[in-house]
Amino acid sequence: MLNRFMQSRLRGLVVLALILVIIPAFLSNSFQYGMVTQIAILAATVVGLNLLVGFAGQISLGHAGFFGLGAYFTGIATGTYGWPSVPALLVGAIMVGIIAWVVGRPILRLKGHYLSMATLAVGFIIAIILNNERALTGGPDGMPVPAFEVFGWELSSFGRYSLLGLEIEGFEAWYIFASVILLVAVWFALNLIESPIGRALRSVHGSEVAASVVGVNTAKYKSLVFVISAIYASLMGSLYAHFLGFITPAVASFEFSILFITMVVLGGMGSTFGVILGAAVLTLLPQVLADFQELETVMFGLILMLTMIFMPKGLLPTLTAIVSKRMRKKAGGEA
Amino acid sequence: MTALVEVKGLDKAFGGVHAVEGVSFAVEAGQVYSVIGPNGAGKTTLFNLITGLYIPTKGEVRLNGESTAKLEPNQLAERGMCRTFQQMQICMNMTAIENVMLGRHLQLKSSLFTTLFRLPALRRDEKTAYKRAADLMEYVGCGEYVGAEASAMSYGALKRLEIARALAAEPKVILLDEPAAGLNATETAALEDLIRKIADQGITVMLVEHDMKLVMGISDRLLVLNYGRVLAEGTPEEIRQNPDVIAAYLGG
Amino acid sequence: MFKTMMRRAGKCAVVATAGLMMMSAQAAEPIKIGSFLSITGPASFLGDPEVKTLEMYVEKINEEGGVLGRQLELIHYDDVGNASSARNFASRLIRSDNVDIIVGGSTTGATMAAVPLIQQAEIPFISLAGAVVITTPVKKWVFKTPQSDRMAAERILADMKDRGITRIGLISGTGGFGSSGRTQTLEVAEKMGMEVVADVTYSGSDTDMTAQLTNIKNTKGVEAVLNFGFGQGPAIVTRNYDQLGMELPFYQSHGVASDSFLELAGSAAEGLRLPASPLLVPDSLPDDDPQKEVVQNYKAEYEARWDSKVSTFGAYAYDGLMLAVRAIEEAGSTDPEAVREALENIKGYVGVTGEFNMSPDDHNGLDPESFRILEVQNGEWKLID
Amino acid sequence: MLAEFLQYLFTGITIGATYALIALGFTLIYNASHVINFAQGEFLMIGGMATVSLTAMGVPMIIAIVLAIILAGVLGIALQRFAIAPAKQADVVTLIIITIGASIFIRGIAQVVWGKEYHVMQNFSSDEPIWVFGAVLNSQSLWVLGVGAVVVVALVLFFTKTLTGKAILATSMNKEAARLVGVRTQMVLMLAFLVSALLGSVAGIVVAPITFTSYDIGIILGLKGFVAAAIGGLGSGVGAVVGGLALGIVEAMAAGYISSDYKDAVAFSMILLVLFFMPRGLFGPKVVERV
Repeated sequence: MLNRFMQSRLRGLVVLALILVIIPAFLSNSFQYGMVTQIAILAATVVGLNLLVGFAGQISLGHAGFFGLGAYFTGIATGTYGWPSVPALLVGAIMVGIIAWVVGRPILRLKGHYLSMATLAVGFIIAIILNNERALTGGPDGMPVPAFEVFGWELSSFGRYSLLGLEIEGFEAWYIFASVILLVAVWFALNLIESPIGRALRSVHGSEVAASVVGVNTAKYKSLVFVISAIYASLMGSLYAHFLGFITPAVASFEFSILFITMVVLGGMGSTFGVILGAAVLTLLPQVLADFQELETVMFGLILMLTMIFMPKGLLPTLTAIVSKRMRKKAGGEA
Repeated sequence: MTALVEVKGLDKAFGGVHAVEGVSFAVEAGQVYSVIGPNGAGKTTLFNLITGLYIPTKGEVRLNGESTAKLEPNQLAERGMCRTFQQMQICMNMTAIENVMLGRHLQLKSSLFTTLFRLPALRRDEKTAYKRAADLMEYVGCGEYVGAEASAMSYGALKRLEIARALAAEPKVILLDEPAAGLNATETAALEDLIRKIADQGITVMLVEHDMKLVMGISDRLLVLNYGRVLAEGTPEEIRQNPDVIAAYLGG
Repeated sequence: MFKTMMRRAGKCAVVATAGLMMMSAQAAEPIKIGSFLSITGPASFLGDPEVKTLEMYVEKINEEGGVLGRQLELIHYDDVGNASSARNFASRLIRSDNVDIIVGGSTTGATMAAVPLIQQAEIPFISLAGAVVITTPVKKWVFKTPQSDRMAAERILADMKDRGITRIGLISGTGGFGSSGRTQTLEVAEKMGMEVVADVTYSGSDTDMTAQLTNIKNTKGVEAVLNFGFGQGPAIVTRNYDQLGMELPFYQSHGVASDSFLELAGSAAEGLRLPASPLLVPDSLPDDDPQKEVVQNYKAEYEARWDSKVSTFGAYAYDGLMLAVRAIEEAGSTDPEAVREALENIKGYVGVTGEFNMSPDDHNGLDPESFRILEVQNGEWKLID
Repeated sequence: MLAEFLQYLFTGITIGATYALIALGFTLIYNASHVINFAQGEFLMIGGMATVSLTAMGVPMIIAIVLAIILAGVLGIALQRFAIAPAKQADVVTLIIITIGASIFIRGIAQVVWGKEYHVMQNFSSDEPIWVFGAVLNSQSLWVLGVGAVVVVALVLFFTKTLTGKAILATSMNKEAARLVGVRTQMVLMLAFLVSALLGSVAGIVVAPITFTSYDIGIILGLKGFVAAAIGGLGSGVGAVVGGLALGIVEAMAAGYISSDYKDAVAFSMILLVLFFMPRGLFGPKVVERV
């Protein structure tokens, strides 16, 4: 039984890897590569956020704050102070982790909408600081971020590289890089969920009292998952900054926080692969709706509303439920 | 020898209303100790105080001689106290067996690093925990749900699952809050056997229960609460003959 | 059904272009002009007139036979004022739509986010955003039509100096425009030996700036107040200024240079000054002013077509489009390098915003004098200088 | 000194009264359905925009206002009927996302119908400001405060004196019990959305002469309303009013005395501080968790 469970766990990861391998067959230019690369980065972010929201049941309406801090730390460290990318990324993540821990301790005592409110406030404060500290962040007009580099080797969307004897374009290299990052992010998340720590996290969502009476230090685990998801956000924010090459305080904005939480809820709370779908849908939707011109906003709102009304559990869980129901019916019919 | 659980002058007021007032008693290790009383007598409040979910207004609880005043519920669990709830607390977002494995939380020490990379040590521990949880589910009598989601289980089975979860924590003392509520006669009989089995293992059992037959049958000692105060305390025999209890139960 | 209708409405502009193409029976490929603008969102008052201007003049040029005998095709996207979207749409224009030139970027953030991509792709780009960083230092492929905020600051402070004012109270928006304008004002003030004695800000969504203005009011020695910002904020500032009974000379930036500002601010705007393109006062221009005709025509055409007031921002798009057309005509092809060369060497193009004289060191091509100082008198703009 | 302080206070109270009205809308819906309605700000926008566009079409101001309020009310009922009711089984966060979707949708429609420009609405009475101890008060501020007070009194009467009001209260306390005693809870929910929409639109109309109005004014004001409701304690009417006023005053004081750059940050820090000491806001119901 356990073995079968483990297999199904890894099966998802394999399917995701296959999809990531197949996707380039449908891409014809660097714009499309750019879009899927961003989807991968944002998906990895919400995989982290989902640990907090979907599994531990703690709502954050301020997660873009951590994403933005990561992005700006990288931008400032590599751009202004000439740090190499990897140390910047890691130091940024550690700093954000510490900040998340410090603010997380008091606010995670709050429940439900009050927690939403507090996270929203934290996100807002971060965004306001990034917007106002012009000397450091370039203010509302944003700042450029150098290309990602490791040991003097630069990963730029515009470069050309040879990988295992194959000539590849920079945007393809970024896609591969982001895909690997996403797979690692998912693998970590899956490992975390199916573990004693993961059970403790989920029990905080399921029943906080039950968790505490069997010895789970719920406060500690809430802090832990808050910090982990903030670190996910920070790391991905750093990569996002490197990939885009230019960031504005919008990456830390309330709108972006809402976008993240919407990705989680739309894709399916508590479904690691669901939230990836959510990230993909919400990143592509504006591109698809661009043809509707001024009706774009109306369409976006309508789609969001209708999806959530008719699929309250999110896209992937609802779809899998339908498919498995069909399959059961079929199997039943044959038997 | 000090008592395993010792309650001294416990008092809990909610906005001026005393739910529990001046309650003192002691539970020796290995006993089956029951708390009875009419609805609203403060039984569940008493359990919530003992397990650290409520902070007492006055008085204290000692576990193995140590004051629990500053301890959180999870720290009490570390010291061997575990419980079930009148209004069941099952994690419906998990499978049945994961709920029981959750009870193994304190026995499973794994670092974040081991977890993220799912190192062999963790896999080994998980396998053992899984087996132990499956055994426990068998033990409490809901073995058929090992592969099921918690949300797919019947009410009676969930009550047993909660006991299995508490047992998984390997407690010294287990507090059961109305385990028989909502069960039919056969299920209650099975529950009685289960409680006996648990007690026979040397685990101290504290019980809040309405089913007098059950309580009188298995308890070593009883505490009777009425309007938050102790009405009587003693062996089943003593309680049965206590005039105050008779008055409260029959005359009330 | 509903969906198809939506799509139809959305594609309207494209279909119109296609129809015109067929009528003129052009066999040649159209020249693709790409644009990403903040059509909705907080900067929509920039993107909205800009897209309207682009649409109507692309149509007009096509009716008149197009450019180099080819029709123009406008492909535009709405970046909602978000820099990341701007970058993505710029990428889409370059890589998917294969446009020949880009005229767009309503805000500085959107422009700057797209710049690395554009520089790399080597596509001529005419930005419609104001900040001085866009063309200073000069970037090979990047041009812009609005005067920089630095010029605005210089023009305003010079006018103050003429009136003998040296100590100013500054109130600016925290958005990109106000924030950059604030920095420029502080720098220019120092250079001109003036002093900013009060320096307060408000955020774009604020609904009352009385507190900030009270702060300025109570600062000793303030001789004039300057508000750098755009959107509805400056209109609220103007009204609050009036309510507080502040009598000091009051300046706004070119960020509010439109008739709709007068509508919002009402009588409170009386007496305030700002630098603007002559678009707001076409008829007060002397007849020998070369801009007079261009400005009058643009205003008349825009207002007839859209039934709404012209704004300075639409004019940026007008000049951007016309510069692009002129460069393509001079280059004789849409070869990017040739068009870029031609753009860089445009001299004496008289636009709505001013007279453009591009050079390899100046990808804006305007001088501060292209800003006229206007004053609100009796609810109307009056040309002062 | 005093003049300065009074000036900040007036500013704060005026905007705070608006926040309070929006917060009351949040509270009403929250009480009846435990939904945080992120589309609350759109009612405000509808109120202002509809009034402005109707007056522009030549409809007399007073009729325009009534029509605008009716429009918002219809929208409130539609929101409950078509977006909230069908999703009653959904998770809290899901409901939040639904209301966010609804707000984007409404805003999108408003943008298509009314355009993107800001619009002015005339002051209800004179444009002449009023001077009090050297501080100036916009005459419209008195309208905001007055209407706010009338609305609060009306709400209090509604909930304590009318059967419908009592039914809403009963439903908020215990839905099942209310149903048992014959309250049509579905009806009550619709009513809560209706009243909340009316409140929002009234706020949008009285404040429009001060703030101007446009299709997207609801975003930030709605958010501030939510913040105010949370400070006061979700579900508490007194809390909503106090929270709104407190938020407005803190913003104005921070802008005046501390830093206009960081005035919003100061306000948000205040929220964190309040929640740190009072996890259920200033007047939130003290709930003992039942286990």
